[in-house]
Amino acid sequence: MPVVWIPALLRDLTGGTDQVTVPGATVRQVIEQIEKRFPGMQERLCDGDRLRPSIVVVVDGAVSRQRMRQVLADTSEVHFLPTIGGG
Amino acid sequence: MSRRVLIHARINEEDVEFLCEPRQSLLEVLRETLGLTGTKEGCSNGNCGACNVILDGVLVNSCLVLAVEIENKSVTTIEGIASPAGLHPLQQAFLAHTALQCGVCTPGFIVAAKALLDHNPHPTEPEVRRWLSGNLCRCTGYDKIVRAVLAVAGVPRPDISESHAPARDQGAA
Amino acid sequence: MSDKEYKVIGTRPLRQDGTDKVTGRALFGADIHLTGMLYGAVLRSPHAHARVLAVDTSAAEALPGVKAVVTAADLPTGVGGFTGTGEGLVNVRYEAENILAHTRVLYHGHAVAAVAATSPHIAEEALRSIRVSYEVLPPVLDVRRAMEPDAPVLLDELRTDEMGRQGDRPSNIASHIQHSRGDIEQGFKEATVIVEQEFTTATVHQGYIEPQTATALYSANNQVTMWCSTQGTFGVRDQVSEVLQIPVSRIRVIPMEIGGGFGGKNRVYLEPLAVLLSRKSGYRPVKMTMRRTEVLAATGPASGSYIRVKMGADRDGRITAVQALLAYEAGAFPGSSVGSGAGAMFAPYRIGNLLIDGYDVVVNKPQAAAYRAPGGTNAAFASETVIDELCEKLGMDPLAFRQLNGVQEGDRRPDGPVYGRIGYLETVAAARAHPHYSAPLPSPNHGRGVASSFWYNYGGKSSASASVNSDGTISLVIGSVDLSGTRTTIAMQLAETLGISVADVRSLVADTDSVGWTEGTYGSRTTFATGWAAYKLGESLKREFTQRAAQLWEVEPEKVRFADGVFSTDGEHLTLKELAARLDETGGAIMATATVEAEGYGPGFAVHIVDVEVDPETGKVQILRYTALQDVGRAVHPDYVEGQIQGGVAQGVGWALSEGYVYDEAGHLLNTTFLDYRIPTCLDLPMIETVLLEVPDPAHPYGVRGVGEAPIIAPPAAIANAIYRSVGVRMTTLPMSPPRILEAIWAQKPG
Amino acid sequence: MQDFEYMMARSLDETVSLLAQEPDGVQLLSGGTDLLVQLREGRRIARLVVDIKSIPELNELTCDPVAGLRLGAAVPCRRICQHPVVTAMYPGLIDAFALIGGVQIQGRASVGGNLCNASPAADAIPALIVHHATCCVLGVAGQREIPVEQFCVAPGQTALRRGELLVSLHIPPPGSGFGAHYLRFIPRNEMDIAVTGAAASVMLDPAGGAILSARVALGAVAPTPLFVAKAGDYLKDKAATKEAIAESARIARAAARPITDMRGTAAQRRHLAGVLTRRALEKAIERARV
Repeated sequence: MPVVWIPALLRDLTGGTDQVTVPGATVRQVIEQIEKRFPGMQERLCDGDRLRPSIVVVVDGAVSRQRMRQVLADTSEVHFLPTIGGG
Repeated sequence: MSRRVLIHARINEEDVEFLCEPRQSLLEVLRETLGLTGTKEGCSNGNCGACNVILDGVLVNSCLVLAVEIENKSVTTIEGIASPAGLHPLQQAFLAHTALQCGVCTPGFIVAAKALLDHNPHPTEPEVRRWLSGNLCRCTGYDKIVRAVLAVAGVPRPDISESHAPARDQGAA
Repeated sequence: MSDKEYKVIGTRPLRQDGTDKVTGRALFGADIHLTGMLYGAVLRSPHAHARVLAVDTSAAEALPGVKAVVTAADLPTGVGGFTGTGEGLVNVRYEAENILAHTRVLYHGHAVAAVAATSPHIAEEALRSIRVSYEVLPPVLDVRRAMEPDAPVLLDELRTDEMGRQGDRPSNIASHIQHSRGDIEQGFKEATVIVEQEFTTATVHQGYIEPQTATALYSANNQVTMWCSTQGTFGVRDQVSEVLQIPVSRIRVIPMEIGGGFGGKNRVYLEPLAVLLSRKSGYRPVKMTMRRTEVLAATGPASGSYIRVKMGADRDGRITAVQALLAYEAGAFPGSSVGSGAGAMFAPYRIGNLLIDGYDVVVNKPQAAAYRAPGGTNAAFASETVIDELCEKLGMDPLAFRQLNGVQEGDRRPDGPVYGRIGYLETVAAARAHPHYSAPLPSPNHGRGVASSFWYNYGGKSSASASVNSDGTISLVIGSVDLSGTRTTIAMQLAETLGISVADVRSLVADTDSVGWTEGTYGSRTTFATGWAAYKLGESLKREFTQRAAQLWEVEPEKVRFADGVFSTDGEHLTLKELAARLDETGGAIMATATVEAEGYGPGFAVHIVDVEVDPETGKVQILRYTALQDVGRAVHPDYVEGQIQGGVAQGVGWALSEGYVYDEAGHLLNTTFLDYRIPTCLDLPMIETVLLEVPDPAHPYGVRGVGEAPIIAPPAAIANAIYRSVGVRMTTLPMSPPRILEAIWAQKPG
Repeated sequence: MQDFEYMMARSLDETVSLLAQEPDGVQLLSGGTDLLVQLREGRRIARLVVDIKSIPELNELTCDPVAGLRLGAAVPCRRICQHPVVTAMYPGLIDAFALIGGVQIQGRASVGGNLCNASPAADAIPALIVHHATCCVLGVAGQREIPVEQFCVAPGQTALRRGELLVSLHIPPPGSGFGAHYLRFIPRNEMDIAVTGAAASVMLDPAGGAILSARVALGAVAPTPLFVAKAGDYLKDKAATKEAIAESARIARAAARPITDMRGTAAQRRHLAGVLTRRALEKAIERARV
């Protein structure tokens, strides 16, 4: 099952837990699963059914362009990070 | 608005006549009236050298010359550097040494370098740096520009590791 | 380190746009001249912070030669949402407010109105006749002051965002981000040496030599055409579309040559104004070009910052814990580079226990924009200086420390993700072995410093198309504007794929109607991503050629082989050129299109070594020798890679020693010329030696990595470390100007 | 750019009578490297710009060991710096003239303009002061001479009366035993205004090598270029020792009345006044000895 790293500022919702292993074939499914376990998480990460514009999702080391629709492998590692620009 | 003035000048070896307002800079007239847009505007303050032209043999910032001042004078712009036979050696060297990136400062550098070589055909690296210090480039760090000019001056491409110390401004503390 | 052998990649062909650029023929943004063209100019706020009570433009409108005047009232209301640029996302409402102040001006130079007239001089006179009444408010310029609860508030509606949680009261802190791992308290307990230091860095500017310029024609049939100097034509189209509420289908952006960008030419400033003025003036083309003063006062500076770093290591020199706080100026509206700064800080090191807090803070300065490795230089100045002090206390060689703690494949970045194949340790080893590192220093006033760079790099969306000419040459159409020779590096990748000479590939940078959507030239992405698109074009052209050869030879396509630009089957062979000449016998022209969303980009690492001489009597620093070693993946065109590194180093040197915005108490920007905003001249720099280490990115067909951004990151820290070894003072403020160095020397030995 | 008329003046009389009729709103143009920037920024207002660089007297450049140097007000720096006799006789002046901008500025900027612009940081003025230069000015009332140290009265203001213009500068011959040097401090190595400048000249006794007389002048540490008579007088009849030079430098430092602005701090400028004076004196003495 994918491993999701909980952003530091969301660990207030997980009682300090910084990683969770949840089932899910896409980022969206994973977020729904975390929401079940830690209510409020979805609202913090998402704006409606989309990831907040200020957040990027990094899957297995690469910033995902599919965002919520990003397909996950069973071994995937998921990070939610602030948006980063380049010059 | 002040009366426009009719000016006669020689630009890039051709006789040119144009009307201008006294307040118009040579830079503005070259670019907006005469269509010689190779001369670039970087600061209009004499601080960047992008607008360099050669006026009666003297390197100047065309932003600090009034167009009315060139009556009966001769001006060489970047468009006048190459000959019908082909590119000027400096232009070839800038290409061969990739001495440009965005290219907007390049005309100024080539015109300035030509003025240098016209009066000192074999400058040293410190002389080249001193002479070009009125031209700003933000892309290259100047390294390849200086090498290109030295190459045309017949100075062998300095081995980088033997060429650290930059030229000092003689008067600087 | 490079295994594969290439025919084109790694060579140094002349750039395709070179001749036009050395003869003055290349047309840059401001070089356009259209029939009936008007000249636009912008009225800017004399105050750093004020309410706009009234704007009276009647006198300006009455002036002979003035054809149009616009204010915020001419902008569509109720715009919102976000649009992308190289700086991540742009908040459209704030961008509109930045383009023309609505009810509040938030920095000295904030646009308030714009005019179009028959000459630039008349336009300038018209500005002087516009009457604006302001209610002046107290400004806040210091990032730490702006964070205090009782600081003047810039944006009443702004609430601090903490990963989706909104603050409950107005604040200048737009957002708080955090990276946390392990247990820093435990980590600091395990440390035998701890260094803690505070740093401040000045607001700086990208300093491109070509001022912002834009020309627009709003036609009577409601079609908009723009001629722009921009890093991204599609970015301009999208931003103008959002801000002016004009469908993208009615906007065509034509790229002119661009005179430098470095991140500062992704946002639009003049473009929407030129469109509004063109429409209002009766559909006449309007050209707008900023004066240098406007460029410095009103276009994207890079965030000034306050940074605090605490770092601990055990007696062997292993890092046990790091803690950092980064507060970055966003300028007038949210969106500083603190996110990338906080993520890049410490990225070259393996760290088990860390806590990094970042704050995005609005202040009364121009809205911060991206600048080459946005946020990375500020952060590295702090972290790489602290590491140097740590090494000193440990009595450890700074490069040995980096070899011990440096990251490699499988290690984690501070912000969490795991590294793939990277070349940091190779770079450190090369630096340690470089003759520069062991060369003697002739004088006690000479000092040598080192520092490391990390940058993420980027891939993203690129499109391209190619058509085959009957002489076997290829016309390549791309959407990536060329700031440094990318027409050539992209053509080289197509030529490599097809096994032909790069001289047979001609690149054209096309307008937004002539090529597929392509992200801007930013994030060190163009040679990587658009080059990848060129590779895909080559592959599909090869397939098509194979079909045609099969037809000619009346064999199955599977029987046709391709190698080194020659198609062959039993007993038959044709070069690509020969085959191209016979296209009309086999079904006519060949074209290919490709679009990529390039992922798998790898980060770049660099180590810089610098020797300085400090005059202890004047505090002046002279750079004597500079060597930059960088993992560049595969150097497609080594000259360009060297040039990117040399240019980045020069910008880093300016940031380190002489550049920085100077404001007075009232928030007026004082140094708005190249005379007083001091970028390095060629007398301020030595030759800059580059060492290119090729650790190919396995994900890219040609192993390409971005190279443009990493080089600006290390210089301020490397120079600070060299200054310390020269005169014994630790500089913690940028720029490290002569008066600051003098004061540090005086403080160190009183009298 | 503000609107103005332009005319090319052919003679001094023409210019003087023009200035006499309506001095207000008339700006004299020579090299234009300061004037055009100031007009563009609205720091000076012009109704009429009078181009004086073609007036013969303003282009005079004569130099010989007996009469010394006569320098027309419109002579561009570059012409002076390339003049073999001037460079040989007055290296201390060339130090300064060669620093007035980069090559592109040198070709246009005149020493007269540098003087009339009356910037506290002007490079030429301290050097001219230690060379005993006098200004020859002309007005309807006729001609008069002003010692260069009295020419600047405030930032941007000169001792020129309404309707007067600077015609030329006269610098006496150096004579044997004379040496001078000007240097400045700038953050970069070019393209900067002096944060502080210092000029020094000495006349050494050809026999013993004692200092017969000395002059010290500073730039950018007061509202005008500063002639520090005391610093030079202190050295009179003293041997050119480290200590004597250090004391003279201390006097110069004490005389500085600098301000803090975007180009430098008061503390930095005061400190530099001492350092640069010492360095200027050392070089001047070195030159005097050869």
